[in-house]
Amino acid sequence: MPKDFEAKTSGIGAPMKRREDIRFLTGRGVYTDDLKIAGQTYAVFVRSQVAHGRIKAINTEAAAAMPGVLAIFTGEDFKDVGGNPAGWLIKSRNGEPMREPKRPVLAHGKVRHVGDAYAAIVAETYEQGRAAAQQLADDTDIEELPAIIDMKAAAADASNRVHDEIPDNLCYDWGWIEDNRAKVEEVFAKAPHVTTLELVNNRLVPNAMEPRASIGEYFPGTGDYKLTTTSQNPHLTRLLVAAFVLGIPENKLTVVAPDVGGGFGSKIYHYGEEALVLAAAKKLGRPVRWTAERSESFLSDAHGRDHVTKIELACEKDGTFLAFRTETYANVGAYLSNFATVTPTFLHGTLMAGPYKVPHVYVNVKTVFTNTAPVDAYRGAGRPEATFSLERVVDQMCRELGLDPFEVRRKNFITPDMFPYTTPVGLAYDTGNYQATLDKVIEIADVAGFEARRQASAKKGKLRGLGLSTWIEACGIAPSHLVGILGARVGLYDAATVRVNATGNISIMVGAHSHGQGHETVFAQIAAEKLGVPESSIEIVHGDTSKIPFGMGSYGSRSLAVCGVAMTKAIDKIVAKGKKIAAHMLEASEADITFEAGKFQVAGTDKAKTFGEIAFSAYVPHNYPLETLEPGLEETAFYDPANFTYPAGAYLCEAEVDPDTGKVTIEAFHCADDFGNVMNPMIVEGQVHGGVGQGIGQALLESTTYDETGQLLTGSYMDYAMPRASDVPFYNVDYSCQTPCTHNPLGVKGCGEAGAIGSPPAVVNAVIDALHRGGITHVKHIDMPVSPQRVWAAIQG
Amino acid sequence: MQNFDFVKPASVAEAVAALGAPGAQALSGGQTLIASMKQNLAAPSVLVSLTGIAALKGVSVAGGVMTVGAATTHAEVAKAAAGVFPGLATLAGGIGDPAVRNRGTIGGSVANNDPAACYPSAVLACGATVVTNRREIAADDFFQGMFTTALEEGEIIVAVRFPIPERAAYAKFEQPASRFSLTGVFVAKYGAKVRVAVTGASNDGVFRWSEGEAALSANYDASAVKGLKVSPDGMIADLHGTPAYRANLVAVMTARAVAAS
Amino acid sequence: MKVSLTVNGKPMSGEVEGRTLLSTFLRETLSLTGTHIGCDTSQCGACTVHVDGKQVKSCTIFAADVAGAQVTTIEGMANADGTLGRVQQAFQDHHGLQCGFCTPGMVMASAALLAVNPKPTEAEVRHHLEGNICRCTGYHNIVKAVMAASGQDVSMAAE
Amino acid sequence: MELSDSRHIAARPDVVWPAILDPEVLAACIPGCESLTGSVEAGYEAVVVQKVGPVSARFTGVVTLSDIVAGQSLTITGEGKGGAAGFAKGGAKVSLAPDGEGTLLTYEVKANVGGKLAQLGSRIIDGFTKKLADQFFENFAAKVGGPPDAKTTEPEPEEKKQGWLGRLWGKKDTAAETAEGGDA
Repeated sequence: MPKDFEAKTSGIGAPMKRREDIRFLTGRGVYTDDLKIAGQTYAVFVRSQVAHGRIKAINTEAAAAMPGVLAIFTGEDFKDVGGNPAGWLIKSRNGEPMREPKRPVLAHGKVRHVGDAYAAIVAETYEQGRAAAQQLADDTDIEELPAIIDMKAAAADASNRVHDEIPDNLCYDWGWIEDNRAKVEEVFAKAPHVTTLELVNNRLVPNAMEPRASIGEYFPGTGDYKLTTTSQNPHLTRLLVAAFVLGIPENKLTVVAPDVGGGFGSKIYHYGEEALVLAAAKKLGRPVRWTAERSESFLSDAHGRDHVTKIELACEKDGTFLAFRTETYANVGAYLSNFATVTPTFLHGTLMAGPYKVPHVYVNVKTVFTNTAPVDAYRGAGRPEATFSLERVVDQMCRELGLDPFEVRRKNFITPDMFPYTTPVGLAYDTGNYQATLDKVIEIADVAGFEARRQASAKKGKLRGLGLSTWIEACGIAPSHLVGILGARVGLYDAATVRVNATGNISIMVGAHSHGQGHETVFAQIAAEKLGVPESSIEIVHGDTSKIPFGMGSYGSRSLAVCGVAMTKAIDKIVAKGKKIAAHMLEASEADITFEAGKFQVAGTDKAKTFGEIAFSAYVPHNYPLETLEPGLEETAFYDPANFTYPAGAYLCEAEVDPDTGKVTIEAFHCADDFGNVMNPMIVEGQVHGGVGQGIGQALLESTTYDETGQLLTGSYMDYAMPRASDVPFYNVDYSCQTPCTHNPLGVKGCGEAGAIGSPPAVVNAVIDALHRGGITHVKHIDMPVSPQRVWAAIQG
Repeated sequence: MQNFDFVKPASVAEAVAALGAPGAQALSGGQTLIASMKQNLAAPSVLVSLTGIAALKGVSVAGGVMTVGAATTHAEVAKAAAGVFPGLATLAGGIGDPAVRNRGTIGGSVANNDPAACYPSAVLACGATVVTNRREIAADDFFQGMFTTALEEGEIIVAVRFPIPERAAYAKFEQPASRFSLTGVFVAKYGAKVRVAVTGASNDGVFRWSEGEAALSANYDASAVKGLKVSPDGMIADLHGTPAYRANLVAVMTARAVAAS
Repeated sequence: MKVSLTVNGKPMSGEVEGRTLLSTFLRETLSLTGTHIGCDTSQCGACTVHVDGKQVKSCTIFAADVAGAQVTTIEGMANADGTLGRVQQAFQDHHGLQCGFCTPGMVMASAALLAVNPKPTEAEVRHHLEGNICRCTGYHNIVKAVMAASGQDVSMAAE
Repeated sequence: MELSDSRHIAARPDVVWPAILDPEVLAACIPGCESLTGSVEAGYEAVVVQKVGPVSARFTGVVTLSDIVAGQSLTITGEGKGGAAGFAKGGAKVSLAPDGEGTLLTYEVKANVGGKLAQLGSRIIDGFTKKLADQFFENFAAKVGGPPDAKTTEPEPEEKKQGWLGRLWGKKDTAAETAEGGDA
């Protein structure tokens, strides 16, 4: 951590320890499954064992008669309610809207992936529910249909359909920007050099360590419902379950997301289990709870990535980029999860210029339905896929032309004098300094000493390589007017309420949700500095729709850049009102009141009121301008940013390959990031560590494998390789290159996804580099995960 | 999980009696069995815990032989063997993770004979003797293929007796998810004779690599197996390794075990 | 059947079935919900507790099988005055947790390591945490916290 | 998973062929078969118990014979639901040809599993399938051709057979003898 950060002990920029840690470290966190509610019952879902099948009959009789069984639900019970909607309408190149099949609470008519829930049992105990669920499964007749697994085959086969009404299994065929297609073709036709790579961006299972869980309650006296659930955004869940699925009036439903054990995207979405526990609670008049087993999570959480891409780079012989062109098949799984359609399109295609001043880009994405679990945004969401394609093809081009990968990137960077810079894929980067992060990573990684380290490795029979990735992302999603134009069906602002209590302590209700990010600490740091009060007098409240204003939750590295700014706007309103009160109390003009370090002061005098005095006066308005000002001190602000934010950086991976076994060891990993202003460096570092850890997991370990019949072969930690402590090194993280965001007052950009975006190509580039430096020059590419057997097989040729 | 009667006998005789009940199943650490029961993939009606039987616990060394009680945990073996039989200590200390090593036992592992388990390789490479409540079984006769052993119904492993080798080591290439051995090799040298046992690689479970044994008996050096090719026939094919990959690892891990011994 | 144990220094007992796992007994019967369940194949380690001083996965052990044992859970790791214990404090100081879900298991596993190996190397710490999965931290700060708790200099992992 | 193999049977094809159509022979040869009822024409209903290490599952399902070319070839297909374990499906294309005084039986096996067997057991499924197929045809060869000739491995007498196959092979279904657990 840079020295100037270490020195600060409070307020913005201080590496403050997290206040939430105390409860987590003492076992007093309260996650959904920790709650016990009087009269609670247990829901157990009956899930399809086949990938694709027609439900012929569900005989509930025997299961219903089993001990403890209270109710059985099937798809039939929900056929008249709404489906779980897609949050983003994408149009195909031909102008047609995407195909949008209904996603029911419980599968009806057909099951479409292994794990697709077609019935649910509610029972007095979990074990009774489980026994009855097995009975019901045995008593269900499902005619198995051929599974549709391979994306390209699915799109080419009109006879076999995931959804009977969608003939070619295509959700859409999207071109970005379609008008540029012809021009890009022309550039490619004339280009002095073209490099082509075919890549797989491997499907990942998010694996937040807390499995999903939901508790539904119904209060017949008032007609109110309560859903306690593992959500990253309780308001969005409320909107979806109330307005779209069950038709509950929004004001009769409270959604609470208590302590949530990680999300990484997978807990953004509304899932059928949430609707089921609510509907069941009403029917039974008793609380209904469900907690996923990990095996269920593997089958039913929204997965991530899963792209097959052909990328081409047209360039001059000196490495100057002329154009990028990609053709991608993106797997959406069996149903459209809430943000499944935007992830492979606008979160991916608009980043296909990277940090480069490439004049022409064309992106084509065909999104395909298959008989697999739904796929949606997972940490980075679209941007890791874009970065991987770009950074791999750039490295390959350098190899083909014998150019230096550092210099080629430097040559093609957008330079600081070019901002604001509009890319050929429609984004307007506000600021950045890509050269600076590249220089920084070269410095901190001791690139100069690499050759000596490589030789030391060679003496041990190991091949050492260096892999670079320079990345950019669009964060802080985002301006509602823009996303609206692009097809979003929601706004993407956020909100905060600052409630100053009479005694001066403060509750701040925020729309963002913390499931590991440390909002309770960081938001309090910012508010404390802005208000000149100690952090300890501020409480951050999140995750409960009955308490917080309508916020859009946490994902897309948006908490600080959107909700944090909403909070500062609300604080600004508090200060403005405080000045009015102070002016009255101090008998001065409002314009003469200054506010600094928690004091309202008449400029140029020693006349002042403390923040506490003003707060007290607002609630005990004995000496108060009641004729012009309302009592109380509570303000809400909604903030809708003008643009995305654009964090960027340069990552260097140093990897060692054991040629005898193919095992790759990450010897060092260096990150130089530009996140703009940093609010709590300790937390920023932690976010980067976590992202890089997940990126290394994707690059080396994690494979989600369905067999040709649609069975998930990596359905537990026995076969899905999660990164463990011994798989990763200490990371070297630097964020001293700062170009503050120009359009938000905190100057922040977001850091939650960076690590997962920048790291996979750095790792793969390092492996390929190691092989080539070791004389194994026939290996052009190895698909992720770059597992020992794949590396070994590639070496064998 | 289906319910069952839980019994925890204090003697081998009581355990054998308890195991006579219909649907009875022995539990010796349970780090595999309990996971299977949680998935409803195993549903014994009586579970007989062997970890309360004092006679099955502990490690002793006499006359160049290390005797390990069947209910001795991996962690205890790792500790007890550290000075006298470091190859076995390394193996025991590398099974699963610390929590597994505190519960899992040698008897449970050997009786289960998972084709990717570590222990069977040491038992076979050392030509150890599996001592049961009825008889003594030579390692070469004990392992009979994937999850299959010479144990009869009602027969309980009491101890495993290892003749301590002059030199020995275990080299494991871990399956990246489960951390079982993708291929693990135990090499044991007794005078001029070298035995090499391989786990994790074959569909038939642990096996002796006779070609490697011959080469190492002639020249006990990692280089002796360097050029040897292993046939991929009968090797396990799964997501983490093709038969050819595993065949390659047999030679590589053998060389590493020799180098480490 | 009735099972009696000492949990965090206090005698506790409750009715269990044969199939009652130690984790279920702790969470449901004793309401000690700090012990978490993160998987069903005995690999994630979120449920790690100490039984007679040794770390075990409480989801892979029957309550009846440890009758009479001394059990320590995350709720028993704070100092007598309620302040964070040494390992807990190091996790807070070095940001060794984010969502907090794997944290109880991490703390219990780390404490078990330090009990037998007071000055572990980085490699030893990483090897010891083999059975504890964290999805948030990339392990950097966890390893750093464990080494710091052992009183070692962790400046090499400062950045 | 797919595999193919062949084995010599010490009986002529005209002896082997009726045996393969005989449900009693089939029931005796399918490892772990507890019952098999029905006919060639209507298909058979079968109950089969399988045990792999600590895992055991009872499959109920159907066995059908199809593509019958009398005296030459047929396809045996089995499909069973195994409760919590999931399901298993498999088929074997079997053909017979004269081989000296006996018969050369060639088979091509295809098998799939679903549910927890696939989700949790992928590492051993291929090997296990191969073992089951080998065992079936070994049993068949022994049953029809009598004691095997030198080309096949000596099967142990039933009484001495142990482990999963021993138990499956018509012995009482108890799992009492192994001390489970231990290795990760």
